[in-house]
Amino acid sequence: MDAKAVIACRVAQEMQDGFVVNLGIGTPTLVPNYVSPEVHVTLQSENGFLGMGPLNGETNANIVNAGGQPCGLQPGAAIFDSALSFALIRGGHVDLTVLGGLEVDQDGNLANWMVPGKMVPGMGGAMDLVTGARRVIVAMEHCTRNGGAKILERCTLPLTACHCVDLIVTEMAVFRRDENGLVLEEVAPGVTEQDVRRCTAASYRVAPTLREMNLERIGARAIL
Amino acid sequence: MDAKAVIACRVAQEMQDGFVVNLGIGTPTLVPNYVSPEVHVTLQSENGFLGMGPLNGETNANIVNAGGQPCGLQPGAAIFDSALSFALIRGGHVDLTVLGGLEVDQDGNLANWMVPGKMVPGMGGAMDLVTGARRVIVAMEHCTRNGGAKILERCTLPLTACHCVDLIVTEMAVFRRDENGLVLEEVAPGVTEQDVRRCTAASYRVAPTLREMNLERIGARAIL
Amino acid sequence: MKRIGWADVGPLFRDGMSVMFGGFLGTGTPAGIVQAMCDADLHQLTLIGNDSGLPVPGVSPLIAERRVSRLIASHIGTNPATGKQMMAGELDVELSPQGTLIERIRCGGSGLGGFLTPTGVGTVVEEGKTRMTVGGRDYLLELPLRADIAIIKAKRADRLGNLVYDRAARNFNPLVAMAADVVLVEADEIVETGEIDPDLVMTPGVLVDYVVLARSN
Amino acid sequence: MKRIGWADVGPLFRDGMSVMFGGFLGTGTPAGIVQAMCDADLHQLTLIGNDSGLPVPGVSPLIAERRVSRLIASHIGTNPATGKQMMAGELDVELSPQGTLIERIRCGGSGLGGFLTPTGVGTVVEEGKTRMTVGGRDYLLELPLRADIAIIKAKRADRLGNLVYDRAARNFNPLVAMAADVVLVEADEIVETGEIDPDLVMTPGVLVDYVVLARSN
Repeated sequence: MDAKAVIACRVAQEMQDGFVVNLGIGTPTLVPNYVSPEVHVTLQSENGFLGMGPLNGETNANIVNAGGQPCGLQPGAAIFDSALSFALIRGGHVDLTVLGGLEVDQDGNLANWMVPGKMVPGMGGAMDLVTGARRVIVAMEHCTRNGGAKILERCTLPLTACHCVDLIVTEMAVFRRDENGLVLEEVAPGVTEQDVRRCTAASYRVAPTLREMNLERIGARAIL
Repeated sequence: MDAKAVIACRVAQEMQDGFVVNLGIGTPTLVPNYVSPEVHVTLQSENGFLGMGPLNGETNANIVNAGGQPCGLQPGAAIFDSALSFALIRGGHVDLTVLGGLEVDQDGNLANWMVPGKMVPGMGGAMDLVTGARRVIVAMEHCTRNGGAKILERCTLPLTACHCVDLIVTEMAVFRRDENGLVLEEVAPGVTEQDVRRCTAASYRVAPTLREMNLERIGARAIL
Repeated sequence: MKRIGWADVGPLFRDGMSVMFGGFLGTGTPAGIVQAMCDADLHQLTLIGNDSGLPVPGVSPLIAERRVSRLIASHIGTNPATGKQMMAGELDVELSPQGTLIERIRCGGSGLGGFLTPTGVGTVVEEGKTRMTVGGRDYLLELPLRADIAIIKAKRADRLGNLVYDRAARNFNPLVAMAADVVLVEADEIVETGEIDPDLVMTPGVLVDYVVLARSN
Repeated sequence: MKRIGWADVGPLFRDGMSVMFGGFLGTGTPAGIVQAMCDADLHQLTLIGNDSGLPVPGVSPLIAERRVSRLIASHIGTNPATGKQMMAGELDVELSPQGTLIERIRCGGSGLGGFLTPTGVGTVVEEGKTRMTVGGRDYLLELPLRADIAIIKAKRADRLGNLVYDRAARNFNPLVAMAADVVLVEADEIVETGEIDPDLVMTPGVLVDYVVLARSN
């Protein structure tokens, strides 16, 4: 089972009808593929519009997403300048943002924008998004390529923001953060609580209602 | 000779081609009548547009000046919200503002928005205008109705802003303010330096080039 | 966005609410909503907006009927009833310079904690505020404003709530639309989604909760 | 506004100038002006804008030709040359969160002395900045940005310099147009005064000093 698909499929279940959502580049952009057709969300693109949609027909050089890639506009889209775009983001007018992560720690701190000496791309809009959006989901693979933990007691990389993460979705597990720290709420099919423990370097509680992730829509999508 | 006409006619000579100008209510609104036809200024209205013009033809309930009165739009006018309007004003994008005054003092302080216990209309946009416009002209009658001085050593009424006035134009005189204080530069036809001295309670210097106000265009207008 | 009828407007309000309104001397203020608020017999309202109305009525009916206990505005001079109630101690008025007021509203809607403005330095506006020197110039720290509900006048709304304003009736409206928990719009026209070009939307529909069609329609 | 030809563009610039540009990953950046700047053999420029270009070139030719000694941006990851020059100590890069960067530019154009944002609190962005607590929440005081010249890409300009932008090419352009001493616009089309409805003007012409017609026209 493709890790990215599992993550996107599970994140899609967090979408609620009417939500304004900003999706970071990478895995988060796969999320719309798995959203139930009854749930209508409006996608915000931080380069300046609401109502981002898939490319439909010809590309327009001036209709690009925040990764600079051609995209489409939904009927009823609205375009604006960057100051208004970030006024919307910081002002709590975005219900949910989904971003990738390099590290998340048990206090909900997130590091996802630089690796000193190696990768300094800049934070772009990430710091504003995780600070301003009403809800922040980190969607990332559970471990590094070398098998190291990314969910830590304390982030080692420069932070994107403090205490900002509400939900962590990986291909192994779902952690919710409450005022006391992280709570393991779901494990992927075939993954045990012990598997998660082995791959996670943070303290966390296990929810009494611990359950298996619902990945039905992965199948639904495979059929399409 | 009508005091308001003298003031407006003299202020009109301060307009330069290409200037963006905001005119306060009252006497300042008469200024455009006296501006030379070779000098094109763009009038800003702080309720949200550039390119204010005289009423031409029918009134539109949504095209009103900052006094709430119907006005017109020049070709090439631009309309915007109040945040941009005051960004323009505070940001130095307005070359000149002309406002009335209750008191001006020798340090260039202006009081023109309230008389405690009597008149508390609110400052509206006046404080922003005199703080942000590149040049501030106070256009007012030289004395109060009771003959009291309005150009003072120190303002007694609550201030609109400190050190903001660049030029004072009355029906008797023109004072320029430099870093050392007020300088009497012009007197109206038939007014002597002594007349001005008697009606002015501020210290000021007399310019070695003291001259008579040029009011030719009052005549020109009378002919029209 | 939910399209509602006039009967649904009054119940959106409660006594003691803070209400932010668009409009400049009444132009751009939603007259039908103001009337519905009067009809709903509301009391102890806080109003936040540029002025208290007139020559176009604006919010002046709410002042006249003494529904307002607190007003934050830049100008009250065109509506003598406001000054009279203020002098009599019946109405608490906070005056804010117009540029500062609209920027405080923008701040409240933009997730900012305040801003530094040179306007008001050395005047009574400075009282109770922090003065800061940055780059050799003095500024006042002004704080954000938000409200429980915003009332907006638009020329046109689509079914998603995207708004277009007409001429100088725009003024405070687009900013007020960002700074309240609930946003209620009176529109002269409601069109199908897609009829407003995305480049020409002045307030994105995601900011709008309710739209009511203006009565003259 | 003065309409100029391409030969007049280069002479508007000088070595060491600060140049603010519109555009997001190159979309909305005036490519012709960037080319004219390369041709003018300028050096030691400071660039201020969202990013250093690519996939659309944007300002990347200026980086590639090493005309830039300082860059203030939110993102440089799409243009590897920027990181390489930065690591080699040839290019000084100040990274600012995107929302903070655009607000600093707005501040610079609006006569404000700074603003309080929650973005960056507790991160390296906080270094050297004042942290303030307002209403129980922590904020950073961020300061205004201005430049000697702004370069803008517009879809349409009229003869007074009123501008309209196309789709997502708007981005930083309207803000950059307010925050520089000289504003230079590359427009795809120049129309007669009055052909742009006043309600649809996105940047008022009084902000614009020079307009040059884009070469593809």
